[in-house]
Amino acid sequence: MHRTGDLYGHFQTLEQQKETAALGMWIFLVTEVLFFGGLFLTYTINRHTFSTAFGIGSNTLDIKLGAGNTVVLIMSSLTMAMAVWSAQVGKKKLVSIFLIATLALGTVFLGVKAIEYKQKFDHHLVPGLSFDMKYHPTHPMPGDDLTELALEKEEVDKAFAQDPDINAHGQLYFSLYFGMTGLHALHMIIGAGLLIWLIRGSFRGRFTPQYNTPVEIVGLYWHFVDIVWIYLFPLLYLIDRHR
Amino acid sequence: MNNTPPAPDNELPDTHYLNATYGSGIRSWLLTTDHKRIALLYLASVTVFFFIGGVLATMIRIHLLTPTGALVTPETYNKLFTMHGVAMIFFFLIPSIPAVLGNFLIPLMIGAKDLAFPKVNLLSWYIYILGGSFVLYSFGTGGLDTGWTFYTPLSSVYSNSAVTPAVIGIFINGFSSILTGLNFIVTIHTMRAPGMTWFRLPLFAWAHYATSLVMILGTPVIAITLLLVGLERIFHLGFFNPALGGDPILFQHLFWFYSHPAVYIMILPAMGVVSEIIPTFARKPIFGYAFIAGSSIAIAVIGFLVWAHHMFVTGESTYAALTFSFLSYLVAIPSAIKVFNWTSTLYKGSISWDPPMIYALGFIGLFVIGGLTGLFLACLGLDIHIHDTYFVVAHFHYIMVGGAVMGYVGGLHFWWPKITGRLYPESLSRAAAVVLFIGFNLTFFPQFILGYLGMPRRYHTYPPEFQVLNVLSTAGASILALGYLLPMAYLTWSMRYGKVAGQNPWPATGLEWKTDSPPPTENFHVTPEVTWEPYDFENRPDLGLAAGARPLAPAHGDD
Amino acid sequence: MSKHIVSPLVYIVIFVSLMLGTAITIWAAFQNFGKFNIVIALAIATIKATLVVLYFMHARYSPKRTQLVIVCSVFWLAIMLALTLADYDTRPREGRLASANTCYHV
Amino acid sequence: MQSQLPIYPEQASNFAPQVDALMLFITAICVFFAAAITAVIVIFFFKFHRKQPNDVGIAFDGDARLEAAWIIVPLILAMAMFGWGAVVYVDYRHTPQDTLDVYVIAKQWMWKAQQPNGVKEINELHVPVGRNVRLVLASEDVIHDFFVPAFRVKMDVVPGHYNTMWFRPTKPGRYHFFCSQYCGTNHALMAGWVTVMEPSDYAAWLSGSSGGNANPVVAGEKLFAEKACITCHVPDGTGRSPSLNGVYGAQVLLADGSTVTADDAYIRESILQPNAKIVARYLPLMPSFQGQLTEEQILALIAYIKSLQSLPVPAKGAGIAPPTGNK
Repeated sequence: MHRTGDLYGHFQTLEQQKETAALGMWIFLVTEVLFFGGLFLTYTINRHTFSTAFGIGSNTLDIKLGAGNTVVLIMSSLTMAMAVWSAQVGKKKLVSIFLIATLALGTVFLGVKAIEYKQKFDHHLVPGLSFDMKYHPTHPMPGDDLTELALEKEEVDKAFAQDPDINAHGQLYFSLYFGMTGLHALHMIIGAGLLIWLIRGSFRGRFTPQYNTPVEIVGLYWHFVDIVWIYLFPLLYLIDRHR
Repeated sequence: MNNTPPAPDNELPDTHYLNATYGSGIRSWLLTTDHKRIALLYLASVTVFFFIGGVLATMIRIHLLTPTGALVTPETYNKLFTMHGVAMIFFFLIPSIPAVLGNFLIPLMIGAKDLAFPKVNLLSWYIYILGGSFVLYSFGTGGLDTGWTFYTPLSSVYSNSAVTPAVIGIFINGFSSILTGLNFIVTIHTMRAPGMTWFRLPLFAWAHYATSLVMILGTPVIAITLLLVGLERIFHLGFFNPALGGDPILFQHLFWFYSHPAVYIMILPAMGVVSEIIPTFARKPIFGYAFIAGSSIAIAVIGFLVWAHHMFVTGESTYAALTFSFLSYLVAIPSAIKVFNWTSTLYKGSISWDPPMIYALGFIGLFVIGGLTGLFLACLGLDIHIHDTYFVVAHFHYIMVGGAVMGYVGGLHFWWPKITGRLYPESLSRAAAVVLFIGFNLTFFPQFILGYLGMPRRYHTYPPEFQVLNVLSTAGASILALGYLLPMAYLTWSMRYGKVAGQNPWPATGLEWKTDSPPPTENFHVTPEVTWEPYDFENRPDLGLAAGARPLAPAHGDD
Repeated sequence: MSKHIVSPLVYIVIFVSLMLGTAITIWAAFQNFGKFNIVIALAIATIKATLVVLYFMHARYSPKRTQLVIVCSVFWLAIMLALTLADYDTRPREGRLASANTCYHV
Repeated sequence: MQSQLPIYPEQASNFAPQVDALMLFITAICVFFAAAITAVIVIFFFKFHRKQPNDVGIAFDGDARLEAAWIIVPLILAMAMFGWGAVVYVDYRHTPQDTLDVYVIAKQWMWKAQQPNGVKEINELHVPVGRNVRLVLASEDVIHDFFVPAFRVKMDVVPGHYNTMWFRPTKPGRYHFFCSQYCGTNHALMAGWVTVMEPSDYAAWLSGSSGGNANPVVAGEKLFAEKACITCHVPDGTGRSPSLNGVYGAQVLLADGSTVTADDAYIRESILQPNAKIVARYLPLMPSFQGQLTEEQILALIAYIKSLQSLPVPAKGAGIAPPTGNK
């Protein structure tokens, strides 16, 4: 395609090009909604059936890390929105700063996620052959809260007495946990890649009040990823905290 | 109006999208962002899959000649019909009209230089190729024997065939479909030429808009569902495996949420093709433009509300079954609207017997049977008996092959002069259309009776009382095969030896006919401006027809 | 797309509301509201998501077309969830081996 | 090969005439429309054939009344089809009370049927003519489907679910049944014969072939003792768990205040997931028997519990809802 300045050859005006790009991103997000929707439906049906196993699984997640990550991600949405604003009002330096902040917060989120995954590995809670919900309560790790662990053991033992397949059903919870958060994290990683591309552009002063479409549509994507997390957090971490 | 002088009648324009120099040789095809070249890339690749699917179908029909099935083992037979279904549905029917004709024509029809996202368009072809490679890898290494429906837990636990690469391939291919749909919707919204209002859009574009809605809203669900099946196989998870607490019925809900609307991905574009051909060869405005356009959207929307009619005998709740049956009947209405409007358009037309018209009328005949037999299957009391029998097989082949493929081949005939700049042998192609129609009916009509008699589908062997009808069906299939091979042969021949077509050989009213054949890379030498209503032959002196047989009447009271 | 530029002040207000919503969600999760726990959690999440869409994503200031796109996505998601759950919820007896009415909390 | 070419299968159940009438009704409407449209197209095709190469057709406006007509008329016909179909369907789903229950278990690639008295058959099913027969369908592996064309009945056999179907054979004879949900390699071989017999023949057949087959009620009673069910489920209602006398088919009051009918699926669930539904005033003490019982053993237990149906219900210690309660 020929390109004149910021305008690609098959468009008539910059305005048309901008509208097109934004509409394209919105429609892409619609497909994302349905994509995650299939997972949410699977989650709903299974949680409905196996609420005990899902409750126990949920309680093994670290609520502090989850809540902290929620705050981090919402903050990154704020900085992303501010980056768009900076581009719109022509503060080129601020654009770079806010984009870098967004990237940093996104990286923190992924780092925390990695720590949580590592924990699940150590606790034998990753679906697979070594999956065992009874493992962690009987094998305390350094730094574990032992009263909390005793409570978990009691809960697991009780559930196991009633449902010998609790490991299979708990595995369903963790399959969905890893599936949903993993897919979300994949979206974050793609988003981080897009941010790096934007940051390079912003260093070159590419984004102006006239031309800031890339910042805006990557912003849309980033906010969407935030929304997914807004649902994932209560659905995965807060199923049964009021025991 | 087009400002360039038309090329002389007996030669192609000097430069067009096929010979334009942007790069050299194969690179100029593999790295092209020109929607017309991408359409041809798709044409070549879907033809490969059509050929694979066709060979498999032939083997199935030969095998079923005798009750005991002499040709292949049960395992092989199961692989044959599974691979036939996967190749035909996911890699031929779904991309066929949208990705080939839609890709080529939508920018031309709305007066744009290209689709909104040309690079995304190329990307979607590469995704298709990648997905297709996975599926071919699966075919080549152990095959696939789950049925194209991938019902769990058969697919996720019990099947020993190469299910994992196949579901990954279909998962990947889903994104090709999504990106194509996205591109079309955005293009139709933002790239229309001056004067091209929504109600001046060709019905082909309306149909593709509706198709794209289904693509972007349904495809993500099948993608995630098959991804879960793949994960289930690889990591032994239990989403849909009852032994591990999962629910196979949930899989069916998710699967049909896409796969029922997917039928509309196949048939809506074919309806769009027919809506173009009928007015062109009856030389008059289409009857009830707004109703045809609206019914496309209605089909796309209501089509999403009917999926569980595939599950009437799974133990679905009675209330859900009643709801889904009721909604299934509603989706019949927009299809009826289209058929009645097409038929009315013929009234007092000036009907030519050009090949595309034969295909289009054949489409109506087959689609009517396919659509009406849908009423049998939507009927709760009747579906219990005919569900999963050859009645269903016949029904969906009438829709998908009689409808979608007939539309696709008809569309190819209609726009072939635009795509290649050349005409094909007329009488031969007219004969091919008739052969196709007869062969098709012979192949699939007996299967309705087989189904009502109780022959279940996917049987490698059957009780002897079903043999007569199976033999008839196989005999028809050999005629049908001829009906497909003929066009393949003469269309290929015409690319080099066909008569030069000129800008507008039929003539037709659409914008795509107001540029060179084949069109230049940028589609139009000057951005066109639309000042006429769709399918209006009377106020178009540029078409060189006998104008104004009677005082001009507004073509559409409703726009 | 929109010529409208949202002021940073609005962003800050939204951010604070989102933080507040998160806090309420966590608080509510530790209270026993019976079957309303999930309802409350989803209601707050939906409010938060709506705020993000309307302000961070500028949907409030976007053309009607964009708003229609958003409504469509929610509508289709609702179709998928509602019609599937309608089947599950109206089965006379859910044939599955377990059911939602566990007495786990008794 | 048959000498003549039939177009519908034999009518051998109560549903067959209903379904065939429905088929005829819809076929008549569809043939009418298909023929009419085809005829009109063919007539127009020849009548309005282009005379001169540059002729133009005569344009005319769309007609809202015409459009309305061909929306409303098909809609009415479609609703008639829907309504009639729904009536037949409700009949399919509404199992009568007085059924002869046969358990059918599907596995790759065979059918096992078990008569009420324990006679087992493989890929065969014997039923008496004129009796309402209910099949309880269970699968051991993948989804199968039990289909008898002559009866016009079909139901999926889904692992993890119990599906039931019913019919009343009306004509003695031997009829094909098929597996009609694709289930793997030998799907097409998973077929057999239903034999419909005169009631006296059926009775003779049952007694003649019962040798060697354990009666499921007896087997269930034995299991009930072996698995120590009886230590809690004391018949006189003094145990830690409710008495099971008369529970089958009755309304059970649950801890959450709701009631549930004690049918096969409920009993199955109570064995495998005891705490899914706790009977009012009882504690969730029962261990799960998931993985410890085969499908056949579960069916035997259900048969045994069913045999307790007629025994006196103790005044205290049963889970049955009071008869005054909401049904």
